[in-house]
Parts: sequence; C-alpha cells; structure tokens
Amino acid sequence: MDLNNQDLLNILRQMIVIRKFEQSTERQYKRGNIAGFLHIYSGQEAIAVGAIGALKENDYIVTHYRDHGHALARGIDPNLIMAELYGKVDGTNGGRGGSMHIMDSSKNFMGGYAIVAGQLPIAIGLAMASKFKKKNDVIMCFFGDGAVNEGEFHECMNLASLWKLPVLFILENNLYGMGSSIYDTHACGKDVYLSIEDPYKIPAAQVDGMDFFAIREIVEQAINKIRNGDGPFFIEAMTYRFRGHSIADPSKYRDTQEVESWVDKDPIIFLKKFLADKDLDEEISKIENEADEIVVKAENFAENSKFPSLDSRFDHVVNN
Amino acid sequence: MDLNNQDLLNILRQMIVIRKFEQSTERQYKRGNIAGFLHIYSGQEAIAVGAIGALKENDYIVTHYRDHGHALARGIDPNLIMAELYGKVDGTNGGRGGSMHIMDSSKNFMGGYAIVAGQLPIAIGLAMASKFKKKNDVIMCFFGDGAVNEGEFHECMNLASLWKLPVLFILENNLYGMGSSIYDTHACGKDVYLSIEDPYKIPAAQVDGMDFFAIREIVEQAINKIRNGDGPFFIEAMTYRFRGHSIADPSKYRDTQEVESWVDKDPIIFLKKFLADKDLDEEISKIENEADEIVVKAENFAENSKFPSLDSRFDHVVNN
Amino acid sequence: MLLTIREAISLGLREALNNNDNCFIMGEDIAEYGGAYSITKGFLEEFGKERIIDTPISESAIIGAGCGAAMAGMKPILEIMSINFTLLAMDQIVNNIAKLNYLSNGQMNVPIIIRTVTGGGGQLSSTHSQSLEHWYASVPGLTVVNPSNAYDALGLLRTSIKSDDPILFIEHGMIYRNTYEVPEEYYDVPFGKASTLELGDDITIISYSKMVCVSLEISDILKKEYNVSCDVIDLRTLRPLDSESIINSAKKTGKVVIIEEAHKTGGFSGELTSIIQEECFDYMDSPIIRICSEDIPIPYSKNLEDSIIPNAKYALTEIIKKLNLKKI
Amino acid sequence: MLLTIREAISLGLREALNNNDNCFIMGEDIAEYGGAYSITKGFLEEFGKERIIDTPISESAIIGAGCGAAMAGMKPILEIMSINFTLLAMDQIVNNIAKLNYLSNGQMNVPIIIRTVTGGGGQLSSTHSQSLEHWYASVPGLTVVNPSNAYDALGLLRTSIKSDDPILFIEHGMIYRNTYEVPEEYYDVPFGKASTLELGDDITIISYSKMVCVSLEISDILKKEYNVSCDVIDLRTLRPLDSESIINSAKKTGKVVIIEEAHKTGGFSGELTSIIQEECFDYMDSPIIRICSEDIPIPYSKNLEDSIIPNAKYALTEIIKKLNLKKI
Ligand SMILES: Cc1ncc(C[n+]2csc(CCOP(=O)(O)OP(=O)(O)O)c2C)c(N)n1
Ligand SMILES: Cc1ncc(C[n+]2csc(CCOP(=O)(O)OP(=O)(O)O)c2C)c(N)n1
Ligand SMILES: [Mg+2]
Ligand SMILES: [Mg+2]
Repeated sequence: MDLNNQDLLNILRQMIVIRKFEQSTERQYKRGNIAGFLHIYSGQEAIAVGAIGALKENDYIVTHYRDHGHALARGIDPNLIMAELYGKVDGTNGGRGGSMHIMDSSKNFMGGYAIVAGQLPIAIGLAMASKFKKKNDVIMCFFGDGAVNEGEFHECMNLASLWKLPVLFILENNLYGMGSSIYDTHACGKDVYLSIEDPYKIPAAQVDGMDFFAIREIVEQAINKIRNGDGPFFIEAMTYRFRGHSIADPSKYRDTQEVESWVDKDPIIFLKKFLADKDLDEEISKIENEADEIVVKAENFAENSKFPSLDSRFDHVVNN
Repeated sequence: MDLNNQDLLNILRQMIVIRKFEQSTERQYKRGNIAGFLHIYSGQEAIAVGAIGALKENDYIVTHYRDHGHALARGIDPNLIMAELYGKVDGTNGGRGGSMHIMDSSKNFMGGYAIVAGQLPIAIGLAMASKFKKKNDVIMCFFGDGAVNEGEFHECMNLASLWKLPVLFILENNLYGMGSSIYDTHACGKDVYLSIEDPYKIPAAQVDGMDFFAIREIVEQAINKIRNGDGPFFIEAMTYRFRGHSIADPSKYRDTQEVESWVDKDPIIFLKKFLADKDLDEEISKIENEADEIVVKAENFAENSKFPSLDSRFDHVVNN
Repeated sequence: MLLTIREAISLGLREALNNNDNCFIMGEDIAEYGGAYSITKGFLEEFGKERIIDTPISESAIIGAGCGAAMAGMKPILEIMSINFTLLAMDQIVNNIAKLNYLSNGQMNVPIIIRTVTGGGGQLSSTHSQSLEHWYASVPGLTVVNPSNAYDALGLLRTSIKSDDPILFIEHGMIYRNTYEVPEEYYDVPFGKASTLELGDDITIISYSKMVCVSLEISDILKKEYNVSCDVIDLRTLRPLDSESIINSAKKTGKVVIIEEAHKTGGFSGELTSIIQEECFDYMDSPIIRICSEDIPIPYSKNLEDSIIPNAKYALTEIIKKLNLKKI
Repeated sequence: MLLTIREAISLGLREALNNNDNCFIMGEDIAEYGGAYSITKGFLEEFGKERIIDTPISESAIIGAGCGAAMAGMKPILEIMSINFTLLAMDQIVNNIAKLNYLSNGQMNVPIIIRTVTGGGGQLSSTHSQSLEHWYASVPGLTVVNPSNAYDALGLLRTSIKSDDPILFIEHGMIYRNTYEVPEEYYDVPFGKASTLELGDDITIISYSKMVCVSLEISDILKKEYNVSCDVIDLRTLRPLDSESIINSAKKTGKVVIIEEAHKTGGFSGELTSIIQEECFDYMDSPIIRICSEDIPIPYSKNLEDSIIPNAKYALTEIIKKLNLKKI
C-alpha cells in the first residue's frame, strides 16, 4: 500500500460519493422516485472502497442487495446506478433489477443478489472458471453476517477450500441481520473468522471495517496470496450500518448508545482525521462539492431517462 | 457402564442379529423379494448397538437410509422390518417405505430418511419439543460423513447450539459417501469432530466405531451431559461399511487392502475376542443359532404377509 | 368488527397461542422485530421468548425443525417472510412435511402451519415477486390456503390450527391492509369450500388471493356497464380444491374466466381449466379464459411490472374481447 | 447404429467435451464412480479430473457454482442424481439460473446444462420417485428437455450444448436401457418441436419421457384391436412447448389423451389441456382425457406403486371407457 495524497483524496472522494449517493437514495425513495426494497450502505464505505480498489480490471465482484457502495467503488457510473434505482431504461439493468441487483458485466461486476447467501455459489463458479482458464482472476465476494447462517455458506467454504479457488470472501459484519443480533443467531458469536480457518482450512482474518487502511492492507495481502495460487482467503470486516436494515426499518432493536458509539467511528471522519494535518482542507471541501454535484447529476440523469418500453419486456427471457 | 456377562451376551446377540439380518436382506434382494435401494449396515453394528442401548424408552431416534441396524438395535421386531423390506402390509410402514424408511413411532423410532442430511432438522424439532415440554428426552440423530457437506448440517449445528437442544449427534464416519472418499469431499479431512467444537460450541469427540465399549462409554457420558441440560453433544464414530454403498455398488473405488484392514477390526469379532476368556463359547454358539432362527423367522413372516390392498393406498395422504 | 387482513391473522395467531399450550411461533425476525410484515408485533412481550422464537436465516433447518416439533406433538406455526424463500426449504416441505404421514402409514402426523407471503406488485424484482402456491398445491399431503380477505383469513387460520395436517397458509403482501367486517363471535371457514362472493348467471370468474379483488372489481363493471352478471368464486384453498362449486357454476354460466397471479404456463389455471372441461364439456359456450401473469420474470420497473401482473383493466379488456361483450 | 438412451447421452457428452474446451462435467460421484446411472463411466480416465469433477454432497452450492462458471464463459454440464435432489438447489435454479439473463438485461448468459433423472417405477418410495419437470417448465427463462428415446436424447443434447440458455435435461431412470437406431452422421433435434411418432386420424395422444413408451404401446393396441388410429405426439421439450403440433393434431382428431407421469393435480397436463381447449374449442368431440399418476405419494410396495403410476393397461382401460371404444 503506497498511497500519496492524491490517492488518499481519491479514496476519500469515493467514500463521500457513496455516502451522499445513499443520502440521495433515501430522499428519492421518500419522494417516490425509488421503490421496492432499498438497503443503505452508509457506515460501511471503507470496506467497499478499501477492498475493491485493490482489484484489477479483470477481477470479478459479486455481492448482496446492499450493493450501491460496491457498484460505485467499482467505478460504475453513478448516473446508471441511479437510473436503475429509478427503474429507468438507462439503468445498469435497464430498470429490471432495482436497488438489490446492480449489475455491470463490462466491469465484471456480476451483481447484487437478493436471496441471502445466494451469491456465494456464483463466486465459487466464477472462481472455477478463472482457475480452469488459468486466468489468475480473483473473485471478490461480499456478504453479511446473516448469510453465515445459511447452509449454502458452508457448502461454499468447503468447495472453495477443497478446490483451492481464487475467492476472497469478505464478510461485512455489521452485527445485525435485519433486526437480529448476531449474538442471538450465531452460535459462536460475533467473531465469525474464528470458525473458518480450522474447519475449512481457509486463512481468515478479522479487521476493523471502519479503517480504510486496515482493510486495504489485509485485502492486498489476501489478493497476493490468492494470485499466488494459495486458494481462498476470508476477511471479516467489523462494521455497522448507520441506517435501518432497509428504508422501511426504524431500527428500534438497536439502542442509541450502541449506534452512537459506532457513528463515532464513521469511516469517512476516520479518514478525514488521518488527512487533517496534511493541509488538504481546500481539496476536501472541493471533494464534498464535487460529490454533491455527482449526486445531483445522477438524480437528473435518472429523472430524465425514460421508463423501459413495454415491448422490451419480452427481451432476454431466453436467448434462443 | 456396568455390564455383566449376560448383558454382554445380549449385546453380542444384537450385533449378530443385525449382521445376519443384513446377510439375509442381500440374499432376498437377489431373489427379488426386496427391491429399490438397499443399504447394508454390516461393519457398523457396534455403533447402533452401543449408542441406542444407552437410551431410555422415551428418547427419540432419527437416522438415514442405512437404518436396519438402528431399527433392530431399538428393539423393533425383525419380522416387521423384514416385512417392510418385502413391501408387505405387516411391515413397519405397511410396505410404503421400504428399506430406507423404517419407522416405528411406538418406539419413538422416528425413521430412516433418504435425502442426505434431511433428518437433521427433524432431530432439531424433536429436541425443541422435548425442551419445550420439559421432558428431558434425548434425541439421538445418526448420519453419515457425506451429510456433513450439506448446508443443512451446519444450519442444524448452529441451531442445536444456540438453543442448547438435547440432541446427541452421531456421525458414522465410514470414510465414504457413495464412491467418494472423505478426503476428496471434506476440506478438513476425516476428523470431522475437530470442526464442530470451536465453530459451534458443541462438545465433540471421536471414538473407535468398531469398539462397542468405547462407544457405549462416550454415549453414556454424552447423554448424562445432555440430560443435565448442557445442550447438544457430537460424536464421530470411525467405522467402515463392509459392503458397497448399496447393493448395486460393486465398491471398486476402495482397494482390497483398505477393506481387509477394516474387516480385521470387525466389531463382532472384537467383542467375541473380549469375551474369549470368559468361558462363554457355548452361549455364543447358541446366540449364533438363535440369530439364524430370528432371521429365518423374519423371512418367513415377511413371505407370508400380504401385499397391502390396493384400496388402502389412499389412506393417510391427509388426515382430514 | 372491522379488521384488516393483517389484524385478522394476528388475532388468529393470538387465539392459537392462548388456546393451545403446545403452540409456538418461529421465524426470522418475528419476535424482537415483530415480523417483516408486522404480523407478530407485540407477541414477544405477550407470550415470551419460549413461544415466540427468532431464528437465524436458515430456512431449511427451521422448516425441518418445525416438522420435527410437530411430530413430537407440538403445534408449530412458522413464518417465512416470502414464498420465494421457501425454495430454500423445498426439500423439507415436499419430502418430509408433506409425505411423513403417508410414508409412516399414519404413524406420524405433522400438524405444522407454514405462513408465508406470495405475489408481486411491490417492485421487488424477479426473485421476490413470484407466486408459487400452485407448486405446493400439486403436492399430495399438503393443504394450501390462500385467503383473499380478513374474514377468510381468520376463519381459515382457525381451521388450520385445528387441523392435524401440514398447511401452507399463503398470504398476499399487497392486500394486508384491506379492511373487512369480521364477526365478533367465533366462526371458522372449512378447507375445500370455495366462497361465491357474487352471484350471477352469465360468467363464472374463478380466482384466489389478491386476484379476488381484481375479480370483484371486474364483476362490478361488467354488471354496471355491460349488464353481465357474474359468479365470483374465491377458491380459498387450492388444495383441497372445491371442484363442485366450480363445476356447478360453470354448468350454469357456460362461460368461465380464471384470474391468477402466477405465470400462465404451468400455473394452477391449467388444472382448473382441465377439471371444468372434463366435467362440463357439454355446458361450455366458449373456451375457458385464463388471465395470468405473462411468462416473464417480474421486473423492478413499475411500468413493466404493472404490464405483466393482471389488473382489472387488463382483465376486463381480455374478457370483453374474448367474449365479445357490448356496453349497454 | 443401435444405441441405448444411456449410450446416446454418453456419446453426446463425449462430443461436447471433445468439441468445446470450456465444457466440463461435475456432479456427485460422476468421476471415480462413473455416475449413479453409469452415464459418465470412463470419462475421468478419458478427460482428466479438471473436466470430470466429483463434488461433495452440496447440491445448492454445486448448481450455483455451475451458474457462476457459465457466467464466466464456461459450458458446465451438471449431473444431479435425481430430480428429487434438485429441490435442495431449487433457489439457485429458479432465482439465479433462470433469471440472470433477464435480470441483467441481457448482460449475463447462463449456458448451463443440468442433467437429472426423473420418475418412479423403481420402488424407491416417495422421496425418490417424483416427476417434477413440470415445475421447472413453469419457470420463465428455463428450457426443459425430456427425451423419450436415444435419437432424441442425442439430438436434444447436441442442441442443449449449442444453446446459450440454461437447460434442464431430464432423463427417465426406467428407460435408460431401451435401444434405438441412431444415425452415424451428425444431426440434432431442435427445441420446441414435438415429434409425431405415429400418424393417425382418430385420437391424439400427447406425452413425453417414459410415458411415450406407454403411448406407443396403447396406440398399437388401439389400431390392432379397435381399428382406431392415433397421432402419438412426443413433446420432447416442455419448455419451449410445441403448441402448434398439439393444436393441429387436436383439430384433426377432435379427441385428445394426455399421458403424464406427474401427479394429476397441478401437473403439466393441465397446461396442455388449457391450450387445446383455448385453441381448438370448436373442434373437440369430447373432453380431453388426462391419464396421470394418482395424487398419492409414490409408495415402495410394488403393487401400490404400479397402481398409481400410469401403465398401458390402465391407460387403455381409461381411454376405452371414456371414448366408448369397441373391439373389432
Ligand atoms: C433466503 C433469504 N431469507 C431471508 C431473506 C430476507 N432478508 C433480507 S436481508 C436479511 C438480513 C441479512 O443480513 P446480513 O446478511 O447480515 O446483511 P446486512 O443486511 O446486515 O448487510 C434478511 C433476513 C432473504 N432475502 N433471503
Ligand atoms: C440430497 C441427496 N443427495 C444425494 C443423494 C444420493 N446419495 C444417497 S446416499 C449418498 C451418500 C451418503 O454418504 P454418507 O452420508 O457418508 O452415508 P453412508 O452411505 O456412508 O452411510 C448419496 C450421495 C441423496 N440421497 N440425497
Ligand atoms: Mg448484517
Ligand atoms: Mg459414509
């Protein structure tokens, strides 16, 4: 990890764009421009930006429904993401997916998946292909702490290890799956990484998910090992979602003290503090403004995009 | 464990009855009296007899399709089991289940299940009921090494631990799931118990599955702990099936040396050796004869039982 | 009293818990969170955590555990947030829950209720908008309940609770808030008895769940604007199916319209059509009309979703065209 | 050349592996063991373990992995021993494999083939004897192939291999050994084209998979003993469905019999009936006859199993009775 000031500003910019993008999605949901289920990524930005920034172009990403942050970090045009949320024809999926399913195959961003743990087998398969074709592509697979309780999760850990597949599993442990605390749903409590290394022989590490540097560092190490042919790696990033599970969730099951203690660790503030003595105040406020502009532009783009034509609804059910 | 000679003879008798019963089922399959899938238990007798003998009447058992040994060890009339294999009306299930589904609710023998790992959630539910009703009944749940790779297995470990359920999990690790060696299918190799204790916080032990005494001892300890309210316990019994996966399997994937080395550990011979200096030769040969008689009687009973009447086929699809 | 469907179901569940000590509820986020659709809000406080059980996200083990508990004499009521998630537990439902009574030759009952939510219309995109109840309705051993209103929801829930059979109790996410008059005094609604919500002579409209609302809307317009009167039949339970009511009405009107939210190909409408043509062949004036969702995964975009799932306008257009109806 | 269905499928798979470097096969016990039905016997030695992959018993992850591999440009062919076990992977099949092309707006193809074995008749009892292909045939996005003979098995497999769509290739366990003449030279069989195996004027018999054998048996007897000639239509693929052939034949004969192994209620026969009555209403002389498995879990006992799954004798009795046929 060798980051100069410009790099750091770029990283901060990405995180701020995500945050402001999410604030916008909440507003637009309330205005009725966005519908369906909407899961906000705010609070977890350091993970997407830290991890995805370490990938090469040919590497693959799969994630779950809380996917705006990952999509933005991968460099997918915010206009297209917002248009997707508006259900418009210019959206990443032409308006067919909505918030939970951002997909852009031109960026090997293989999508958000809405069935808990349903994306893990996809990652296994992408990794099989990478290995089979000797392409050395890494598959980065994001999921939440809730996914760990699905049987499929375990099947995938076993397969990844048995076949030494190039998958980097990234658990974004925000301590809750919907309203359920991980302590009530997971026999071994919050430290999931402890239950990976021994049973599955997959190297596993826990990291502060609010700390960009910690994440980038472990991800780089992991990717090196994976590209080296060592097989899968598992990272548990401890984090917190600042908002409810979805926009419909008032989040009453978490006490304010807990929420506040995590908000104090806001990954954006964390990074700003780090930059504090570098005399970059001006650049940072420029970034904030740029981020606002990006989001407004995205809103306008989405607003002005058309709804898909009714005739188009038959396309791509099958190819033949 | 306090067993006098009579007890030991009884135990030996049970094991011999299972072995001869299985030999009979193979013969009767070839004669066309038994059909469908038939999975022979020979070689694993010490586990069923050692474990089930430690249960009380009110305790429950669930197992998989390789279930004749468990059913016999639970004291289900061999006549009824054989009649079931013949598809006759006097069978445990009236001929509806066949080999893979022996069930006798009067003995809390809740059945053999033919979908790999499908019985594990049933055990969880029986245990929830036991706990809910404060009945202190233990649920003994048998399964094979192949079942460990189904996601459901992990879901059940997690639930059992989280809710401190009175389940005794007994993994009969015969090293193969059909033709697949556990080394090719399980990331952590053959010692499955090592991957239970830490991730799930379930006490787990490995035991020689060919040694009746070892099994009975650990099972008694486990049951004591479970009745004490300590929650689930996991036993991995290392064993071997002397025959192919099912009667259709010539078992070419195992080399003869491996098979022979395990046949040398035949649990019945093991127990006979233990009894060798107790001057029980006469009793033992009586047992062998009795076992032969029991099996012949079962064959005759099954032969003479009727096929279910066609009209009866509508019964019990639903109650109402 | 006036109750929403949501309230009616909550009421029925409370009754079950109050009347049967062996009854418990479990599911993902049903206790602390009150359920994804708030059906069990307040239950945790009222009945305690031994009976209102939050589970991990492990659909297969949870549903299988319900099966085991039922076999041991409990009355488990499970909530699965969405019928789409039951796909993860399909094996437990189809191979254990549905079959154990039969397989054991009557030794083992599985008196479980699995409550879940079906249907599209909420812009949840293709994996969260399916109507899959007809699959379960094709499985011998299962009972499949699809209430369309609060009266039936409560009445059918009561019958489900008394039943010793495994029941899929399938609610529709888009009609929870609809309000209906429900008697204060006890009543129940039997399985396998459709209800005829409108009586008419000209057309038989058959539907269930949310599509009953569409049917009633249409029937109203047909009467007022086309002077055509309809039997509006709400199947209420897909399995057991009330063939008799269907047949009698089809014989009377000679014209049948089936409205179903499932995709047309392979939906339950085919089964209904078959029964009618088998039993009423000589009575039918014209082909049975099936109005169903198009054979397309349900997309997110509102205009596309709306164009795929049947609504009153589309249904009416189809009926008028196919039966050649003229405005009065 | 004379080939059994088993041999035809093996041949097609070998072709696929030889012609496409990105094609691989995976499944439980398909390599070392040669497959539960010996379809891939010898493949491991021939193609090596990178392309013939034994898997743990993890149906959901395996099928989902096939999906992922297909998305990255591979051509995975999966074997699931029994269609009953696909229930454990239903979510991956229905929510990922079937929908990704649509959901991604055409960005992601999933050119996977899932081979599996359907049907009863082997005394395997209720959890191992189901016919579930009609469920998959109701899912937009899937292609569902059900060959009844070696010619079609090979021809349809070749088409499956060329296709970019996800395919469920569903074999019947009880007819693997049936032998048929198959051309030496290359041919294939398109999707969505039924084959008319017998031509006749009086009755249309529609079936697929093993029930085609039953249909041919009956057609023969009807001709010889009743002087009744039948169109025997083998659907070959349930999705896409060749409605045209069905409709044309029904219009010609005015009498239709559908023979299907699935349980009657909610089987695919309902769909077929609906299409026919929609399109051929005025041509039909009598109700469409559905001959299906009874609505009972398939039991182990041979006499019960035989009485539930349709065979020629039962089908014939039904047809003769319902169509009031007289011996010559
Ligand atoms: C199979 C399945 N079960 C349940 C749900 C409903 N659901 C959606 S998200 C969610 C919680 C998942 O929590 P986690 O994996 O921790 O991710 P987070 O939302 O915290 O990012 C649940 C239960 C679902 N989508 N899929
Ligand atoms: C879900 C499912 N997948 C596959 C099968 C086919 N099958 C039956 S037994 C078996 C092997 C199981 O091995 P194991 O659990 O070790 O038990 P064992 O036969 O060795 O006693 C397989 C793959 C099945 N019955 N169910
Ligand atoms: Mg979480
Ligand atoms: Mg084994």
